[in-house]
Amino acid sequence: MGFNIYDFSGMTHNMHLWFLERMSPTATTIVEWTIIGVSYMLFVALFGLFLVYAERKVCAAFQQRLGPMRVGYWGLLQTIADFIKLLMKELIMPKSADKFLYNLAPFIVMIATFLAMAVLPFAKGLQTLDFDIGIFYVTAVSSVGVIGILIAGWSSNNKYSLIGAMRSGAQILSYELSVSLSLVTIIILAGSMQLSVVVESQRDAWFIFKGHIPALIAFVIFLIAGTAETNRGPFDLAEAESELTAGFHTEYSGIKFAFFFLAEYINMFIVAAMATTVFLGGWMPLHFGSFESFNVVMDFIPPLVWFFMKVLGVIFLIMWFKWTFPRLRVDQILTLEWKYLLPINLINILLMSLVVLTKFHL
Amino acid sequence: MSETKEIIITSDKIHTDEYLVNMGPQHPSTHGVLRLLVRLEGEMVHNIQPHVGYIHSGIEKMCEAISYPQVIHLTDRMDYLSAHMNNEAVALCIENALQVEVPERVKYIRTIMDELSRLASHQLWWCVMGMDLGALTTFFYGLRDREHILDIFEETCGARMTLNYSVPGGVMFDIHPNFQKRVKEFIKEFRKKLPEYDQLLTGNVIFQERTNDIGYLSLEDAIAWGVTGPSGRGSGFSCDVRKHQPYSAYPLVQFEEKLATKGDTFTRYRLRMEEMYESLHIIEQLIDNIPEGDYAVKMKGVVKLPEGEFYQRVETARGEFGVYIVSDGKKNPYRVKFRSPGFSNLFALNKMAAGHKIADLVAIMSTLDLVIPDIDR
Amino acid sequence: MNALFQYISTVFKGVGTLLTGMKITGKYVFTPWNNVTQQYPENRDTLKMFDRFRGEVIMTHNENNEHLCTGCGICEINCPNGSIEIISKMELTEEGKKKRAIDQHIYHLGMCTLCNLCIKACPTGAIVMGQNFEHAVWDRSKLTKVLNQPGSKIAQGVKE
Amino acid sequence: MINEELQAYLAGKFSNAEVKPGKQYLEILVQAADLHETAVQLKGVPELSFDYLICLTGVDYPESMQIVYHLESVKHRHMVVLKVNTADRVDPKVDTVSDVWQTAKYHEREVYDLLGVKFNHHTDLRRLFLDDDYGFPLRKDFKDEVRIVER
Repeated sequence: MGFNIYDFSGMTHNMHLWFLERMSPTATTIVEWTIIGVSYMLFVALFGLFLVYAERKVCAAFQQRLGPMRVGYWGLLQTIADFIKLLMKELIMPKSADKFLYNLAPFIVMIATFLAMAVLPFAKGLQTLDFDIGIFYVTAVSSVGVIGILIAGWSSNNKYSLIGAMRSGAQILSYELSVSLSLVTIIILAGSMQLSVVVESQRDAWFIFKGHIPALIAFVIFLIAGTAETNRGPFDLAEAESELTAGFHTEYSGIKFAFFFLAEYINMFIVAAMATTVFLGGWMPLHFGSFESFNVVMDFIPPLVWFFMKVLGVIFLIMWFKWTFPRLRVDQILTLEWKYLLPINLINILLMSLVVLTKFHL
Repeated sequence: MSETKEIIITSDKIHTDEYLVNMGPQHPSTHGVLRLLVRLEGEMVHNIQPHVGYIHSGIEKMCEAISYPQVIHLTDRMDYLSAHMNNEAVALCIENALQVEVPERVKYIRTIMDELSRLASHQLWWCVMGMDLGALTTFFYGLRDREHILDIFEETCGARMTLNYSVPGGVMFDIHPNFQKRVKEFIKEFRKKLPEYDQLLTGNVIFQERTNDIGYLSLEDAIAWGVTGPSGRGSGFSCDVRKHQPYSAYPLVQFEEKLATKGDTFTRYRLRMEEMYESLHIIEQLIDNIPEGDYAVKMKGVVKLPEGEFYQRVETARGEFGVYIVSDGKKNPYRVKFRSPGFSNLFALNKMAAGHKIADLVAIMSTLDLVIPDIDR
Repeated sequence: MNALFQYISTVFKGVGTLLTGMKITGKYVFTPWNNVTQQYPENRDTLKMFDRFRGEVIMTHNENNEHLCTGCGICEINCPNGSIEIISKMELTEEGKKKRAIDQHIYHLGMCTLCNLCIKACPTGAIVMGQNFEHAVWDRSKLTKVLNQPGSKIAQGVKE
Repeated sequence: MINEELQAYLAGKFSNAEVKPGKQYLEILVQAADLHETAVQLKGVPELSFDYLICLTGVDYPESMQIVYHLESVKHRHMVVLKVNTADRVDPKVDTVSDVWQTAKYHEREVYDLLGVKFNHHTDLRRLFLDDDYGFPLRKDFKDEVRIVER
């Protein structure tokens, strides 16, 4: 099996052949599914833990603090300790909760997260599903999570939870529109919804540079709407700690709470990954037209590193939003969407179409 | 869920039943053990009924059993953020009753301490206000700067919050030799930090949207409900005791009573911010001119007030604080009543927040700057 | 047209204020050496409280195990919470006269509000405020302390 | 109006009341029956316009309960202390002034809670801080063996 950090397609192909040589095609498929499933689960668990740690450290840095320092070197094991604590915690259920839905909700949220992860291209050839309609698929499944949140809020029989869930429903349904429209802007430019094609067509320049101002505007809108869709500050109305104590997950404890918590962070990763893939060239290295020597140096950095560097950059930006801005009110959140983001988005699409029609882009 | 079950659809609008939510006694934005029984329709607040008394500690009853100098240390525990103003109110009341004239130095020290407490209190209010609106970083910036004031307190008074610094006839200790230097350093640094506060929160478009045009309190209502302090002055109620019945060194300094007429949440916020500048200005006038002299007059071992009733008003960070002492000539007070600003301010909340959303209720409540032990006593 | 212009300027102004806020937080996140956190148990050796810090009431003893307390009980009267109890005894002085002296100066730290009134009232300066602030104990009874050390006696020349 | 003028004016206005200068502020002692009318006049008459009720409290004297109102006029900046003695000490009753000054509503609830003074016509006279079966702690004859330690 040839291992190439610049192109994983050869490796995965060889692996497939290796399995086929030794077992029936059905068994091969099952084994491959298992490997993929386990690696996704591992990735979600580990990257989720890392993101929680990163959030706490970044937040501490914003607030001139040090953050967790006690468990492990510089608090590196803090989130693992937290996770163990959450695992061992008693699962409390309100007496009059709707038991089936109450238990179902965390899984729906988690499943939605996994579904969206399936199409993300981590590097060349390192992509589970490469649909023709990849972008469309992501926007479709990422809003499944809201069903989980609504169920959680309704079934826990708590007024705070219900208010939080309703807020979250209104918010995510609205912002879904902006996310899709800002992606449409780029689809016009790319001419395809297949994520691998979108990434490939940014080989010479990322779309954010290629598409001039319309792409930049679309990027900003995508960031705002994406933050809103992950229920993070300043759009964390569904949790709104100072108003609704904890919003939709008020009544959840232990591992069920951890599911919501983890899903929030992985959703943030998905938004950042989508922003990276669509606007920032995915795993493509940074290239500047004619600086050949610079481009060669950039090419030397593996795509996986590029991808995660960009993703973490975007995540840092999203964290920066959260730790700077006050929370919006529920009517203002809808005002922002319907009166500002949506019209700007529509005009932006028009602009982008003009750019593409006149072949003004690079 | 039973309260929300019934939905009546009429021809012109969907009407849902009201439901009750208990905000508190353990709720992040009530800052202590205050319970608000909120009547909601969806997100809209229809009625708020405050339930207090969860930490009623009977300070007024305790005061009847202890001597006058001992009363002062209990006032620390009421409004712990303006502890020095509370101490001073009792000390002034006793001095008035005994016709004791305190040295000039004491007046200066007390006034500087008052304003430092006010600054510390407003800093904490600012950071908590940001936190209530969801901007958690403000909380740490405010506390970071407040730490310097608390250090100054600790160096001179020996405690950070429960100062117990004013005693009848003066102050407990003379100021620390470093006091003036440290206060001046603090002012210099804080003058740089205050504009940052404005950039981070005041100017922020989300913050403006969240606070502008909500929680109106008219002048008439402010007076009728006895809403004092910056909350009352935001409605145009000129209620600064420092101006109207000056005490300590306030007659000697130049300062403005900040007044505004709009009476909404942002106005109250802005007034508190301006008051911080004003406090810095007052301290700057006094800090270099503290006269030499005694830090306390010699009082008798057992302080006995003449028979009668005495009332002293001071301006704390939250509004007008009053001490009403009834003396029967013995060494213990016959009756002590503390008029706390938070108590009156809290009950105007229904007037201000009814008809707004839950998020607004939180914002309005944090501009009232409630301290629960101050309400419950 | 005017409305459109206003709309655009609102958007730009709004984004401008948001960027100003991000500039402030950004300034601090990229200067981590200005952090204000103190790591408490680690910095125990360098942590010094202010001289006047009121941590607990202690009685000073000199090298001969002598203190200045006459057992007059003024601190007990001045304490608002009843956290001081004076148990005195009668001692024979060298001249053969009976004299009141301190047997046990009992101090209930759990009831003390650290208001400094006892120290202010003490006529001989026998008790002072200590700077220790780590008062946590496993058993409440450990908070009741006897301030005069066993076998200690009053220093020469201290009068009531 | 300065204090002497105000005293003369008040004495003329409220013939049934006893107006005298106290240690700090002017004091008016009214009959319990006249209280509400006096309150309305104090707030309503333009020369007085005592519109700001600073403090409302009660004192338990051996013969009667006394309710004390500290009033200030925002317009004229003069202060007066209004006092009223209840007829009965054990079961005291006074008219409410919460319709004159709204803030009195809760101050009266506090006085009712701690001293047991009942305010007639009060719309919502419930205990504010304490349990319903707790006594009235600020009364001088209040005893609580468990919570209060006598020294």
